[in-house]
Amino acid sequence: QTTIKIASISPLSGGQSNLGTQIRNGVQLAVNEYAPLFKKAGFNLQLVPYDDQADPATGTAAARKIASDRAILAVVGTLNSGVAIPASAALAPSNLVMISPANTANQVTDRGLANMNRIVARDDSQGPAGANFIMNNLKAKKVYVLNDKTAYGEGLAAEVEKALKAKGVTISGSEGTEEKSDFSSIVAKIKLTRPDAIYFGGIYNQIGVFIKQLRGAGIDTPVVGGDGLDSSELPVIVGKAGANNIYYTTVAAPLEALPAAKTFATSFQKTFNTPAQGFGAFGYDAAKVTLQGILDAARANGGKVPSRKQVQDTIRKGTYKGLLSGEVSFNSVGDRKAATLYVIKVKDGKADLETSLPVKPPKN
Amino acid sequence: MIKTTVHPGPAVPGSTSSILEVDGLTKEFGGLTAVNAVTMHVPKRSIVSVIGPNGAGKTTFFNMITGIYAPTHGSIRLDGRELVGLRPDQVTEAGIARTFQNIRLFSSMTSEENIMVGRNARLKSTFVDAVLRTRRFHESEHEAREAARIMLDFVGLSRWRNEIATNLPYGDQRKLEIARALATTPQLILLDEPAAGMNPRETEDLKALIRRIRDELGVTVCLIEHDMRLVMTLSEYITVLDYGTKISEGLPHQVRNDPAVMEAYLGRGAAAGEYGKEERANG
Amino acid sequence: MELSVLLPFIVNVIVGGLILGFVYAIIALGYTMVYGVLQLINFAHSEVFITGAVVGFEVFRILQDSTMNGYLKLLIALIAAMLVSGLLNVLIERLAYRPLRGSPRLVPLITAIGVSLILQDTLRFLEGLQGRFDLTYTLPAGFGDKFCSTNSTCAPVGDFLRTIGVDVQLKDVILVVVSLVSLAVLNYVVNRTRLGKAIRAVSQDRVTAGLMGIDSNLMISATFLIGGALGGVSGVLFGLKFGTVNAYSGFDPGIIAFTAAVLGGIGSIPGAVLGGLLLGVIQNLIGVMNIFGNLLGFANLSTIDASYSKIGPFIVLVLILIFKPTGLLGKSNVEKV
Amino acid sequence: MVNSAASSSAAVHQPVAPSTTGAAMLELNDVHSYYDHIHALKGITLTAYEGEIVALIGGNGAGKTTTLRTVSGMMKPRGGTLTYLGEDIAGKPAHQTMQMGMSHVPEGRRIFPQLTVRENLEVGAYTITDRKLIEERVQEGFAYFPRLRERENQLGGTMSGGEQQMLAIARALMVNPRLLLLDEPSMGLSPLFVEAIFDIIVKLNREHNTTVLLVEQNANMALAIAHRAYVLQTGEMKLSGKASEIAKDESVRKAYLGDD
Amino acid sequence: MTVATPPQANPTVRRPVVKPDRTVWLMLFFIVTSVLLLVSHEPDVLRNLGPLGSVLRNKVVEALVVSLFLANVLFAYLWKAANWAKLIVGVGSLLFVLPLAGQADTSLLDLSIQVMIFAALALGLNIVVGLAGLLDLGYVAFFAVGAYTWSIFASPRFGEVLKYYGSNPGTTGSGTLALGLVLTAITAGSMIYIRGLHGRVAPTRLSNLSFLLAGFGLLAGILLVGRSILVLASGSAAALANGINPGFFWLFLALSIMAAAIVGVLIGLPVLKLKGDYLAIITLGLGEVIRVLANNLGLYTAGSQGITPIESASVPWFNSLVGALGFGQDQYYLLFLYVLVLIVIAVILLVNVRLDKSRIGRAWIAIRDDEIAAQAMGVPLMQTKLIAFATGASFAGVMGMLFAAKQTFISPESFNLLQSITVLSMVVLGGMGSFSGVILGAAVVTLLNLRILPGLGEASANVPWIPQEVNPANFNRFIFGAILVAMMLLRPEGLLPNKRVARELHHEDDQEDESKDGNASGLNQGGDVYSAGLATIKEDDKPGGNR
Ligand SMILES: Nc1ncnc2c1ncn2[C@@H]1O[C@H](COP(=O)(O)OP(=O)(O)OP(=O)(O)O)[C@@H](O)[C@H]1O
Ligand SMILES: Nc1ncnc2c1ncn2[C@@H]1O[C@H](COP(=O)(O)OP(=O)(O)OP(=O)(O)O)[C@@H](O)[C@H]1O
Ligand SMILES: CC(C)C[C@H](N)C(=O)O
Ligand SMILES: [Mg+2]
Ligand SMILES: [Mg+2]
Repeated sequence: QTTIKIASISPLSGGQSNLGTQIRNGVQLAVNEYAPLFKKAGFNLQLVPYDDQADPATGTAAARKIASDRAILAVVGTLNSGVAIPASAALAPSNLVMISPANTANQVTDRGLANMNRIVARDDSQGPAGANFIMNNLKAKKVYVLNDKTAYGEGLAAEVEKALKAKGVTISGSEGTEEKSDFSSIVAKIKLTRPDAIYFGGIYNQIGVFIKQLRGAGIDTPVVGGDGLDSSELPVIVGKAGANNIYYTTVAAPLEALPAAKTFATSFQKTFNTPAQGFGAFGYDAAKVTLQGILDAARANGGKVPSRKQVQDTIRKGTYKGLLSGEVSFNSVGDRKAATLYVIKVKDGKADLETSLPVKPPKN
Repeated sequence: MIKTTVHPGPAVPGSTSSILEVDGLTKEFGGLTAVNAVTMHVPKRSIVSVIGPNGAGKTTFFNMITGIYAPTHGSIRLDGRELVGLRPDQVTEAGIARTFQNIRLFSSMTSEENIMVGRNARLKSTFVDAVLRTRRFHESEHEAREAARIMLDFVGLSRWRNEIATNLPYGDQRKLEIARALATTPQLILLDEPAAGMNPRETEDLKALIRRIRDELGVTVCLIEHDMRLVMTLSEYITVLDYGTKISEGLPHQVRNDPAVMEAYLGRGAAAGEYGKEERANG
Repeated sequence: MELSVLLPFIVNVIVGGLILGFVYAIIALGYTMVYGVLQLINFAHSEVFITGAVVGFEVFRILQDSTMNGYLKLLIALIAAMLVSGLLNVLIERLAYRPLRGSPRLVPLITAIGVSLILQDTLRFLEGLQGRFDLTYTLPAGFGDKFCSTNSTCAPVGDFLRTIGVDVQLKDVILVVVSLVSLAVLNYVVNRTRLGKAIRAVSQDRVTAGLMGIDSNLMISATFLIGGALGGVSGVLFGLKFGTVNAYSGFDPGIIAFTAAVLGGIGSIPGAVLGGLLLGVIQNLIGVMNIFGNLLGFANLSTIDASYSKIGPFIVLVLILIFKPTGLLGKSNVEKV
Repeated sequence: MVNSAASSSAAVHQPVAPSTTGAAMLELNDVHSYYDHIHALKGITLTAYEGEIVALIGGNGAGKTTTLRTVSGMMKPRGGTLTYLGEDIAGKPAHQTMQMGMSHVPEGRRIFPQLTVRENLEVGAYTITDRKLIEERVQEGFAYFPRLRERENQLGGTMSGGEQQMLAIARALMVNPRLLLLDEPSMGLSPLFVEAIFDIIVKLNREHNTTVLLVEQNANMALAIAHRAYVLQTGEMKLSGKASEIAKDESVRKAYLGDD
Repeated sequence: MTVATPPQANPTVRRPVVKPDRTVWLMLFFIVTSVLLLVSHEPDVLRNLGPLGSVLRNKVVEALVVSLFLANVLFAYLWKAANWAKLIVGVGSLLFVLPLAGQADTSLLDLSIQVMIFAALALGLNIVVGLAGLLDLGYVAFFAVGAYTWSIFASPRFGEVLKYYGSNPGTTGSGTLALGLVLTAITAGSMIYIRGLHGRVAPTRLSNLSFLLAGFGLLAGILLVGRSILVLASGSAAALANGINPGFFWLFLALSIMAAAIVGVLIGLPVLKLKGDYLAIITLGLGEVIRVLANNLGLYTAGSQGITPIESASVPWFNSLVGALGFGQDQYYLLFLYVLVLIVIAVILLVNVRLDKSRIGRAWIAIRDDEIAAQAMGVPLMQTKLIAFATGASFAGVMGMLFAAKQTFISPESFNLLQSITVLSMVVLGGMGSFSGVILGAAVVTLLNLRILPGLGEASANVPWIPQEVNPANFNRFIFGAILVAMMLLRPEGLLPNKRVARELHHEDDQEDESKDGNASGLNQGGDVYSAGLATIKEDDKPGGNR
């Protein structure tokens, strides 16, 4: 029995470890699920998780290390686009495929690397989707745009702002903040400028605190965000009372909507003793794509261990169905060909599907 | 501020050129005037003393001369050059070196290294020289080491050369401080209570050392001391401060017999002769 | 823009800054106390105070369904947090700092960083075991409400604040009151009592304090206990105010709070408070600089947005320290030359 | 070696000869102390009886300061026995020995620089809880050194060298010690105050029966007021005896008193 | 009655410790670890080794092998051995075995570069903290400056910048250039003149003011010149779409050093007057300021998006050489950087050693021990501190540039406070003030973070009885923190302590446990490794002279 390994790169310690652990756990779940299949094919399947601490340099070092372990055939990662970009570059020379469960920044695939793929939407489709929703559904004329000053949040917010401006919507404010606790000055500014809607590119644990303080100051303006808000923790942080009028775009349908997701959520909870969140589901999906790709490549290789190049090419070409987020196939640069963006509405602390719209990457 | 100049003019009769001329020097700390319009001229190659009761402002006076405190008023000239406004290191470069009332040696350095730092200001080598190890660098290093050797010899501490400075016995630390100060090749050296913590026998040695500093090195010496035996036998001229003001100055016997000084400083029986020695032991 | 809109805006920004400032102030005191006695930047303090926040969270969670008076719950949370944080701080000192007495000061500084990292992961692990990561305070009913907004029996103060449009919530008032009380108590202890004088003596010269009959280890432990207890208080207040904490959320406010302590003059209690308040207000003012830029038509000012509020404190610190090298109220070290 | 414990002929300043028949207050027997690897005390044996002034003299680095530090518990001896009031105090930390009625004026004064003059004195009275008594003692200190009263609220660190010395002495007297350890109390003091200090020592000794262990470079004066004296040299006890006899000793005069 | 002769204290005799000759051991160790390293990175060989192979494959074992191999260099330095042996081991391991192993496992090259980058940072910070006693918690700022200096020019960013200036020329033109040049010349000239004047006569308020004014003028002049050059060059924006010619790499090696040194001086000027922890917190803040600026000046730095791809120099003969040696094309640039970094760190080490034993090195230690005494001995405080700051900064600057070239991507996240703290921990862990110590500290911490901890996580990931929640991979911070604490408790003086600091450690203001071990080490006051956080002199008694 030959051992085949896949690796995950995500922040397992440090401030973003909550999300990073979700990814790792999602991948682990998929690996557990696929291990029997691999066994049948004559392989011993293992996961090696790496911690990038959300730091590009650490991530790159991990990637180089992964590249040197020839038993590793594919990588699932990362959480942060800022890490994905250099890490995928470090993996590229050894044709080691990387499937991202979370990175939405345009640059991730815009560089045209053969090994970099993602199952999430790009910011330049997520941004306009958010913008369209703000204009068409919320009918906002004046929007306040915020971001968290990370590669992801700022990139997404910039896309939203671009799309809004193009349609003649007034941007009453646009700024970034790394603050995680005190938003009183921003809330005051919002109170002063009275926008019709607020867009915040960032992650739920920051935005949640912001919304809580916003609602506490008596402002009920709708808040819109991207996939960073896709977490069951969001309403908990905001608090039942204020968890209204929040919308976000995401590529995964709400877990409750899918029967498969229900099973996933229960087994996730059972295995790891924490509830599954959006990124857990993405990690799971990305790993499934990866593992299915490896199996396919092995089959094509006559049941022998495929080369990394074979895995890389197979995955780029393949089509994967029945995932939590629907069907996955990649275009020439590794963007998901057709994804559905769901707009989720949080009302009274409950996330419900508001609308859904199909999105396509710029290239095909 | 009223300038009360008590005895202006050349200090020691006969000597004309002063190396240090302090005029109307004043220092205020908040409401306290620690030094009050003090004027003092130090003749070249002399040994002079500043004495006075505790808290009279002697150390503060030294601190102003060496640039550690900025004077509130007054001027300080070394060989005609104004020093007020210069940083301490510039004052040292100009030619004044000092020791401290509370010994301040570099605690992680050996005796030799301490002295080499003292030599620093006179060395010519630069950063670039050090990196490139030019000839100038080697010359400088040699000069510094040589200076350390000579100075250690001069004060008689050669055996402590490689010992950490702060491990030396107290009295030797004082001597090391003097050696370090001398390594800057000063024109004038200020000694703040050099004999403190020394027994009479060691004080005698110190006295000889101070004389040699003047005679062999040609350095003018100005010292603060409470040991009257030392002061009276060593100094050629004495300035007395009390509450920041100069209350007397002159030759040792003049000062010793000045009633103001006796009242403020020396206390009863001081005028009788040598201070403090026999009167008690023989009792 | 009309004054009637602008005025409450400015007032809110400043009031928000002041409230934030009280949080900083009381965190800063934890740093200042320890700094004063060991000349150590206790990097672990940010975790000590987050531990307080965690304890507070757990108390509120356990008492969630009890019908107990909300203020009583708060009191229990405060006391529990003070105890746990205080003892934790003492423990840290015993295990990680005391064996290093006499080492160069950077050595305990590095252990402090090490302890800080250890505590971060430990807290995360402990909460992770229960499936939690971000801890969200569920406050007793009424705590988070706007200052007498629903109740018709409003205090005149509440009416007044409401008419001028100031967003002060009950919890903000509680925060300020608790901070003030802790500050007063601390100030009294340090400056007026025998214990305080002994602590100050130990902080200046441990050997000589021993010669006065003072057990310096005991005093250092006492200092860590007090500092930790203050950390506990600040943790609960932090959770109360911002609602959510996690194992890592102490780091940033910790740094700002230490900056506040430095700004006020390390070792000075009123200084820490002044520094905290000042930094809180400045942070908020810088956060709204772009609004003023827009209003006044200064394009350059408009680019200074909220992302700069994080570094505002440091720039202010540089400016102030250039003119007052020992902080606003710091006593200079008077070393006799 | 002269090792007479009895003291019959008194120096000028000591009208009453202390009883040496009583128990020794402080006893050092073959005490060894080290700084790291520096062997600073090489077997010191010394006794102080209640009500005695004992002078320790010796050159620079002889180990006088080290002896006092060892007694007060600032450092722990590595060998020998150390008894105070019949109790073994070797290795007891300073704060405990101080609570047993000792007081130590350390070398280098060691004023608390950031405490005011008054606070320095109050901290000196840490072991006393009676506020009235503390205030009394503070006033007593002010009476000894009027300069301190003038500067009651000045920070200790800004005082002049001599002023700090006065403060250090006044601080040590706050507890009215049974055993007073004085390390060069006259250092940095002007002649007037040197006399004052010696007067105070004698007065304490006479009126409060305070035992004094006195280290002085000003050996003439120290020997003049002491009952007995020990001569230290490079960590060893070279000589001991009645102060007046030591003062007359030729070799001592030559080595320490500066007679040529 | 024995007569006392004047005491003759003897300096403590230091018996020279006779080290056994370990040439044989060294060579043996070298051969064994080299073989282990090479074997453990050859999967084909491993497969044939059976159980031994699987042991070697274990990630923890692998990390240990790498560490042991790197220890070669350490032993070559520490042990007494024949010089030829030391040379063989040093050169052999760094120039032959390691690259050879890197051929099979590129991550080894990456790791070694990272180790050396951190070693250089640690050496730089060591000057600032260890020698001059200035606690700098924002050291990574200089690293960032070096990184960005190269990245902006050697990436598509440069084209963007030019494009921007091309479309927003404002009133800038060649006239502006002339004006800027004249302003620069005049102000620089007057600054030099005033400085010269200050050497001779005491500075007055007026002269200080004019110096400051000239300084601002100079800044404005430089800005004008820079701006006009950018505008004038904007025509070639398209041609420079991928950044400048990589041939400029060598020029920028010097420029990054200068840029970092200048920033060091600029940051140092206002803050170096402060003492101890005041300085610490301000440098911490200024480090953050630089990071936030990088995050906000999107035009130049691409903000949070980061700059990519960043060019690296390409040296054809080197490439063909290593190509001939069998290295893969993708390994060329890493190998090139490896050799370059090796050379740079050798130079840095040399500079360090030379400075330490020089006038300036003594001045640094003197101000660390006692600022006032140092000043009274003629050491100019500000200047000496600024040199320390600038020297330390320049090391970080050059390594920042090489880091950027290695990563091909940089973003502000890489320059956060934690990095500064990590470098500081390397310095303290290794032994403040000791060059070999801080290099060892850097190696240990980097190996820990990049090899050993991940290795632990990996090795335990598939061990059935270790649940995922307690997988060491989740506890990187915890373990790192615990190791920091443990090492500090066990060896507070550092792994390879500087003799000077070790000596001092025993004369610290340690007022504590000496009563326990019979050792009054704490009785000397002062001499802390960095100056106390308290100003020495009351503000209203500023030292004479103006700085
Ligand atoms: N920084 C300061 N702030 C306030 N007062 C000060 C300061 N420095 C010195 N003084 C006061 O100024 C006076 C003069 O002090 P100075 O140290 O010059 O005295 P001195 O003559 O050297 O005395 P001594 O012989 O005791 O050393 C003293 O009363 C002292 O308390
Ligand atoms: N803190 C210390 N560290 C290391 N060695 C010390 C220390 N203090 C004193 N010594 C050494 O111990 C020996 C005894 O010193 P001690 O200070 O007891 O002498 P002393 O008799 O008080 O001298 P002095 O008259 O100079 O005060 C000397 O050799 C001295 O160098
Ligand atoms: C939501 C984030 C955690 C991840 C984000 N989509 C990124 O690309 O970085
Ligand atoms: Mg004085
Ligand atoms: Mg002594």
